[in-house]
Amino acid sequence: MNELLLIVVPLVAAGLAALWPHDRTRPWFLPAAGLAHALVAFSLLLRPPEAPFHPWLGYDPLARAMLPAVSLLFLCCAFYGVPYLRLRAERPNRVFVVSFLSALGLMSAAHMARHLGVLWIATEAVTLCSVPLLHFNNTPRAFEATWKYLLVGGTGIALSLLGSFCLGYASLHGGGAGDLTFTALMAQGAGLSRPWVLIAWVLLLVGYGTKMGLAPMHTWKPDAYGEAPGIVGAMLAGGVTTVAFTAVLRVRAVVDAAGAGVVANRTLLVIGLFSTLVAALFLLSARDFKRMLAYSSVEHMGILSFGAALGGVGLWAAFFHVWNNSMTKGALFLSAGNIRRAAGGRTIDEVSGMSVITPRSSALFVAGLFAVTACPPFGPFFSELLIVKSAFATEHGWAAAFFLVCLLLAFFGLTRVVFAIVYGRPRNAARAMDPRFRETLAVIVPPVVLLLLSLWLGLATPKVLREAWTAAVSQLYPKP
Amino acid sequence: MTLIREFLVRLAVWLLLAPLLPGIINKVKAWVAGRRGPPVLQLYYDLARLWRKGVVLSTLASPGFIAGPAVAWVAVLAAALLLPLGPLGAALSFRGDVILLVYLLALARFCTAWAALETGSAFEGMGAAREVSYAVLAEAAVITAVLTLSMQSGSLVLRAMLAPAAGTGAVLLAVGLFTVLLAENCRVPFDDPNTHLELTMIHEVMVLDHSGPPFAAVLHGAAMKLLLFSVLLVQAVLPIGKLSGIAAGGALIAGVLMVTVAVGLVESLMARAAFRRVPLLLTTAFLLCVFALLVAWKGGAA
Amino acid sequence: MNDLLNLLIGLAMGLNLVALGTSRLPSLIRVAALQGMVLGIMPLVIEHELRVMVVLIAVATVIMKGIVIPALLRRAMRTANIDRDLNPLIGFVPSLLLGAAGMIGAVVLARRLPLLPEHRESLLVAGSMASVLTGLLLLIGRSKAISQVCGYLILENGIYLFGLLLIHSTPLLVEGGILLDLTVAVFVTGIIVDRIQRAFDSLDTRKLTVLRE
Amino acid sequence: MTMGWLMSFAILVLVAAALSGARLPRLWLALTVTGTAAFLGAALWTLGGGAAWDWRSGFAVGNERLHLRLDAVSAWFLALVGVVGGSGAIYAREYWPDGERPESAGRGRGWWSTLVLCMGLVLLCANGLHFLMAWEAFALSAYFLITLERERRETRAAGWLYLAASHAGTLGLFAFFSLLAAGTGSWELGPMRDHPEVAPLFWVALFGFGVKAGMFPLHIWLPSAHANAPSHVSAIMSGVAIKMGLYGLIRFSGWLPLPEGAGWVVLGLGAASAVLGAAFSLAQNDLKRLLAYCSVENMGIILIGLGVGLLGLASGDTAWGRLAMAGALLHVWNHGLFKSLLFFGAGSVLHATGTREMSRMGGLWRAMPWTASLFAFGSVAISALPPLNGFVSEWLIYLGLFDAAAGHTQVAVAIVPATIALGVAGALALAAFVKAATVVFLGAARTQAGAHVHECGWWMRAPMIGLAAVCAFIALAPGVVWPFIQRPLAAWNPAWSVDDPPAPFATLGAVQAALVILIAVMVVALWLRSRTNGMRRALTWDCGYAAPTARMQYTGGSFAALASGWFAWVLRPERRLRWPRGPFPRHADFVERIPETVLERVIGPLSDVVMTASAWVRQRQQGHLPDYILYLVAGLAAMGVLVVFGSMR
Repeated sequence: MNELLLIVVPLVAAGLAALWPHDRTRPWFLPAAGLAHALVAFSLLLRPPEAPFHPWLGYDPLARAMLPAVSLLFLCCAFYGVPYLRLRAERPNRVFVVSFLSALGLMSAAHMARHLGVLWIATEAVTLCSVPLLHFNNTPRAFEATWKYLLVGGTGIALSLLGSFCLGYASLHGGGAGDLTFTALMAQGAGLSRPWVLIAWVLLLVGYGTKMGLAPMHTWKPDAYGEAPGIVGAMLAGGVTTVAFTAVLRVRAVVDAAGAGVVANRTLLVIGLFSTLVAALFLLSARDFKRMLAYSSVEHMGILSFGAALGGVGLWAAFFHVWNNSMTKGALFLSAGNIRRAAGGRTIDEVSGMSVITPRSSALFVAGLFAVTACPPFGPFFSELLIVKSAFATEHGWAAAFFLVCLLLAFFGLTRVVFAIVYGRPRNAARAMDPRFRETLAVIVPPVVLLLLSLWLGLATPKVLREAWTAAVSQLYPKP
Repeated sequence: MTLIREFLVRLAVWLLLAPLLPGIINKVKAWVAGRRGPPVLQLYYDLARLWRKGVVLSTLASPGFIAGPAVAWVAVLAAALLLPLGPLGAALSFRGDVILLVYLLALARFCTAWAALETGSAFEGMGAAREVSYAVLAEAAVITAVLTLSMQSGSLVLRAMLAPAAGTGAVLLAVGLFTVLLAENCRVPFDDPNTHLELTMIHEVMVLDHSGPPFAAVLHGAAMKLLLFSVLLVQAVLPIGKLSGIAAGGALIAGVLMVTVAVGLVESLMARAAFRRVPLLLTTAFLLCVFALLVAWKGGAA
Repeated sequence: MNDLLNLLIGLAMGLNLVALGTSRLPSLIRVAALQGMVLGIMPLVIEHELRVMVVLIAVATVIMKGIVIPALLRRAMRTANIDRDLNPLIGFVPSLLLGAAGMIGAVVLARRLPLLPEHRESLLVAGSMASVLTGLLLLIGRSKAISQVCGYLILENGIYLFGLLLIHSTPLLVEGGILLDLTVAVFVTGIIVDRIQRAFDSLDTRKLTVLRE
Repeated sequence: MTMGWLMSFAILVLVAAALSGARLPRLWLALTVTGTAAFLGAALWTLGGGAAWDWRSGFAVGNERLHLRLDAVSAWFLALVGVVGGSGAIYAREYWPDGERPESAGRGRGWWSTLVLCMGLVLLCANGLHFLMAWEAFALSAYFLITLERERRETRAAGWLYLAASHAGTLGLFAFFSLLAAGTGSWELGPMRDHPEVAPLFWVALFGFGVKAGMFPLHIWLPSAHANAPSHVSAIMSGVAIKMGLYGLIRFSGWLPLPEGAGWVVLGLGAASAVLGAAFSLAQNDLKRLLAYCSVENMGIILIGLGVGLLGLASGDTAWGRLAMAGALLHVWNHGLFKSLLFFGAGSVLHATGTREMSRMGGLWRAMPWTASLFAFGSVAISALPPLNGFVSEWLIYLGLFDAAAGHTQVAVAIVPATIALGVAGALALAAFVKAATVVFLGAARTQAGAHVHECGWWMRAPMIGLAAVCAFIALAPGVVWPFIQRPLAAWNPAWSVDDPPAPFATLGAVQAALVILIAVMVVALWLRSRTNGMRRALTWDCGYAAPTARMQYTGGSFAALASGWFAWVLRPERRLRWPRGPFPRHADFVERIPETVLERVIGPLSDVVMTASAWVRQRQQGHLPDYILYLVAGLAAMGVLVVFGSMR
C-alpha cells in the first residue's frame, strides 16, 4: 500500500498548500512533500513490493527503475524553489506550488500506471498541471510559450488517446475481454490484431514522443523551457520526459509481445537518431542558453530512444541514462536559472563574462556542460559509452558512427554557447535584471548536489540500481 | 703507435693539402683566360697573413661570431677524418658514419649562417638565407646519393660503401655529386667566389665581416670542404678500393686533380646561373642521384 | 438503429466539410458546436439500455462541446472584437478537396481494416478518421487562434467517435479519456479568454511568433 | 610491492598538489616536484630492469575493477611526464606568478598538477574504460591550462579549437574502445593478437590518437593552441601531451593485430608531417607558432620510426625495424626535452619583450645571454646536429631506414622516399631554427619591444639548464641510455629479441664527446689568437654602409622567403605589397600572412556546409504554430510509412 503514498502525499500536500494562507511560508511545502516522497520512493527501491497492489497501479520494476530519479530531482528542485520563490515575491505562488506538487503526484501515478487508460490519463493530467507552471512569469512570451505547449502537446496527447483506443480495439478484435492492463495485453501477445497494433504503435509513439520532445515533435520544447522558471524547466526535462519515455517503453513491450518488436525498434532507432541530429544542428547555431538546454534535452531524448531501440544492454544503458539525464539536466537548469537571474539577458549577444559576476554558478554551468556532453567522470559518459558499445555489439555500427558524429556536433554547439556566456568580459547589462539576486548557498547547493549525484552514479553505480534496471529490462523483455 | 702515426698523417693530408685546391682552380681559370694568374700557393700565404692579423668585430656581434667559424671548421675537419683516403683508409670508421658525415656538414652550415647573421647586415643575411635554402635541395641529393651507395654495397660504413659499381649508375652519380659539389662549395654556376657583386653571392657574402684568424678558419674550412667533396666524388665513382696501395693513392690524387681542373674549367667556361635557375640545377642533380639509386636498386635486386 | 447511427456519422462528416469550407469564424464555431452535439447523442443511440453512466457522458458531452466551449469562444471573439474572417493558410477550395479526399480515403481504409463483425456496417472508423484529418487540416490551415481551437475540437470529435467502438468493453477508458480531453479544450479556450481579458493581444497566431529561432 | 607504495604516494601527492594549488603556492611547488620526482623514480626503476608493476583494485570504478600497469613502454613516457612536469612547475613559479596574474595563477597551478596526474594515469590504466576517463580528464585539464589567459579573445578561440579537435579524437576513441570491448568481450587491455577480427580497429585508433599527436592532416588545433597558451603550458603540451597520442599509437600497435599496410600508412603520414611541418614552421613569423609547427615535424620523424618498426614487424624481420623503433622511442624523449627547453626559452623572451612577433625582436643576446645560449643549444639539438642528442635518435632512425632499403625488398618502395623526406625535413628544420635563433637573439633590436629587456631569473633559468643538461647527457653517453631503450622495445613486442645493442652506439658517444672537446679547444684557440692579435669593435662593414640601421636587417620573413616559396602550393601565403612610388615615396608596406591551410581550406568549407544545414533547420522553426502541427503530422506520416514498409519486409 506504500505505493499509494507516492501519489497521495504530494496531492494532499498540494491541497494543504492551496489552503495555506501565507505566500511567504507556502514554498516550504515543496521540500517537505519532496522529502516524504523521496523517502517512500527509496524505501520501495530498496525493498520492492512483491506484487503490484492493484492491477492498474503498482510500483513494478519499471517504475522502480525510473521513479526514484524523478523523486530525487524533485527534491533538489524543491529546495531550490524555496529561495527562488522568495526572490519572486512579487508573484503570488499559490497556484505555482499547488500545481508543482500535484505534478509530482501525477508523475508518480504515470510511472506506476499499469493500465493503458490510467497511464494516458495521468500523463495528460501532468501536462495540464504544468500549464500554470509555464505561465508563472505571466509575460506575453510566457503566454505564447504556454499556448504552443498546449496546442502542440494537446495534439500529441489526443493522438496518443487515439492510439490507446486503437490498442484497445486491437485487443478487442483479438478476442480480448477489454482488459487494458499491460500485463493482460502482453499476455494476449500474438493474439492482438497486428494492423491495429501497428497503427496504435505509430500513434502512441508520436503522441508520447511529443511529450518526450522527439524531433520533429519537439517544437514546443525550446519555447516552453526558454520561458519557464529554472526549476520548472528542470522538472520538465528530467521528470515529464521520463514519464513519456516510460509510457513509450510500456507500449513498446506490448508491441514486442505482439511480435512486431523489430518494427518498433526500427522506428525508435530512426526517430532517436533523427532527434539527435536535429538537436545537434539546432545547437550548432543556438544563441539563447535556455533554449540551448531545451535542444540538449531533445538530443538526450534521442539518445534514450536510440538506446531503447537497441534492446537488452542498450535498454539497460537507457535506464542508466535516464538517471544521469535527470541529474545533469537538473544541475544545468538550476545553474542556468541563477545566471539568468544575475545577467540581464538570455542570448550570447547580451550576456558574457558571467564567471566574474556569478563565479559559482558559472563553474557549475561549465561542469554541468561537461557532464551533459558525456565527459568523464560524470554519469552520462558511462551510459552513453555503454549505449555506443551495445550498438557496436548489436551490429549497428553505422548507426553508432552517425550517433557519435551527432554527439560531436552537439558538443561544438554547447561549448560555443556556454563559453561565450561564461568567459570573456562581462557586459554592463549584467546585474541590471535582478539586483536582489545573490549567490547564496541556498541556490548553489541544489545544483551541486545534483552534479555530485551524477558523479556518484557514474563512478560507483549502486548495486541496487543496477539490479533495478536489470529487473526492468527483464520486465520489458520477458524471457519465454 | 702506428695508429697515432696514421692518424697524424691523415690529419696532415687534410690540413695541408686542402688549400692547394683553390690555387689549382685559379691557375686553371687563369690559364684558360690566358693570364698568368696568382701562384698556386696563394691561399697558404693568405692564411698565414690572416692568422697574424688582428680582428675587427661588428659592434653587434656576440661571441658566437668567433665561435661560429671555429665550430664550422671543426665540423668540416671531423667530417673529413671520417672519409677514407684511398689506401690510407679512414681515421675512424663505424656503422652509420656516413650519416654523421652528412650531419657534420649540416652543423658547419648552421654555424656559418649563425656567424653571418651576427652582424645584422642585409647582405650577410641574404647569403645565409640562400645557403640554408639551397642546402634543402642539396641535402635531398646527398641523401639520395648516400642511399645509392648503401644500396649498392648493402653497407652503412663509408669504407665499404665507397666500392662503386661501374656503369651507368656510376656516371649518373658522378654528374649528380659533381653538381652538388659545385653547389655546396659555392662555385660557378651557383655562386661566383671572386665577383664584386654582393647581391649575387652566397658564401662570399656570408663572410663579408670576418677578418683575421676567424676568417682564416673560414677559408681553410671551405678549402677542406672542397677537398672532402672531391675525394668523396672520386671514391664514389672510381673503383679505387680494388687497386693496390700505391696505385690507389695515385688514382685518388689523379682523380682529385681531375675534379679540381673540371671545376676550374666549369668556372671559366660557364656563366653564373640566374638565381631562379639554381633550384632547377639542384633538382636536376637530385634527379640524377635518384636515377642512380634506381639503377643501384635493380642491380642489387638482380 | 445502426442506420440511425450511420446517419448521424454521415451528418458529422458533412459538418467536417462545412467546417473546412466556411470562411467566417462564427459559423466555424457553430459547426464545431453542432458536431459536438451530434456526437453527444450518439451513445444514447448505440446503447441498447440506457445506463446512468452513458446518459451522463452524453449529457456532459453535449453541454461541454455543444454549449460551454462555443460560448467561451464566442465571448473571446467578442471581447477581442477580431474580424470574423479567418484568413486561411490553406485556401478553402484546396482544404475542401483535401478534406473530401481524406474522407474518401478514410472510408476506403476503414473497409480494408480488420473490424469486428458488429462494426463492419457502421461508419464509425471512417467517420473518426475523417474528423481527425479535418481537425489536423484546420489546425494546419487556419491561422486564427480560435479557429485552431475549433480544429482541435473537431480532432477530438474524431477520437470520440473512435472511442465509441470501445464503449461496451472499456467504458471507463473512453469516458475518462474523453472527459479529460474536454478539459484540455476548456483549458485552451480558458487560457485565451483569460489572456484577452487582461490585454487585447492579437489572436492571430501568425503574430504569435516572438519565440523563434 | 614498493612500487605500489611509490605509485600511490605519487598519485596522492599530486592530488594534494592539485588541491593546494589555488591557495598555497609554496606547498604546491614542493608537492608537485615531489610527485613528479616519484613518477620519474618509478619510471627509471622500471626501465632499469625492475619488474613491470601490475595492480588490480578490490573496488570498482564505473563498474570496472581498476587495473593499473606500469610496464617499460608506459615507464618510458612516464619518465618524460616526470621531468617536464616538475621543471615546468618550477618554471611557472616565476613565469606565471600570483603577483602578475592574480586571477589565473592559482587556477593554473591546480590544473597543472591535474594534468600531470591525468597523463600519468593515462599511462598506467590497463582498462579501456579508465583509460578513456583519464584521457578525457587529461584533455580537459589541458584545455583549462591553455585558456588560463582567457580574457584574450584569441586565447579563447585557440582553446576552443583545441577542445573541439580533441573531443573529435576522443569520440574516435569512444568508438575504438567500445569496438574493442565489443570484440574482445571486456574492457581489459593487453596483448590481443589472438583476435584477428579487431585488426581494422587500428585505423580508428590512428585517427583518435593521431589528432592528439598532431599528425599532419589532423594537426589543425596544434599551432594556435601552442602559440596562445602560457609558455610553460606550451612546453608540456608540445613536450609531453602530444606524446600521449603517440603513446596510444605505439601501445596499441604493439597489442593489436595489425591490418594490412598499417606500416605503410604510418610511414607515409610521418613523412608528410615531417616535411610539411618543417616547411610550415620555417614560414612562421610568430616564434611560438614556429616551435609548434616544428612539433608537427618531430612527430613526423617519430612516426617515420614507428612506421619502419611496423613494417619490420609485418615482414617478420626484426633488425632494422627494431633500430628505427628504438630511434623513435629515443626521439620521444629527446623532443620532449629540447622542445620544452625551447618553449621555456620562448617564454622568457615573451616575458621580456611582451610579443611573439619575431620581426619585432633582435639583438636580445646582449640583455639575456642565458636565454640566448640555452635557446641556441636547443636549436642545435632540435636540428638534429651532432654533437647533441637530436642527432643520436635521428641517427638510429636513419640506420633503420638504410638497412631496410639495403634489403632491396618491397618495403624499399616506401623506405626510400621516407629517407629522402627525413633528410629534407632535417634541412628545413635547420633553416627554421637558424631563423628562429638568429632573428630573435642576434643583430640589432628591430623595435622598442626588443630594446630594453631583462634576463629571466633563476626560477626560470634553472629548469632550462636542467633540461639542457639531460640533453647533453643523452648526447654524450647514448651507450648508457641504450639498455633503457631496449626494455620498452621488448615490452612493446615480445616477439623481438633485443639482446644485442648496436656496437656503434658506444663509438658514436665517444665521437660526440671528442667533437665537443675539439670544438672547445678550437673555439678557445681562435679566441685567444684573435685577442692576442688585437680585437676592435666597429660598425658592421657590410660593404661600406656608413649608417646601417636596424631596419636594414634581414627579417625572418625575408630569410624564409626563398625556401618557403618552394612550398607555396601548400603554404598559400597571403601577401599584400604596396610599392614605394615617386622620388620621395610616402608609404610603402608589405604584409604577409601564412594561413592555416588545412583549417582554412578543408575544415572551413566542411563546417560551412554543416552550418548551412543548421541555418536551414532554424529557418523551419520560426514560431508559426500551424507549421509545428504540420511537422507533427509529417512525423506521424513518416513513422507510418516506416512501419508499413518495415512490416512488409
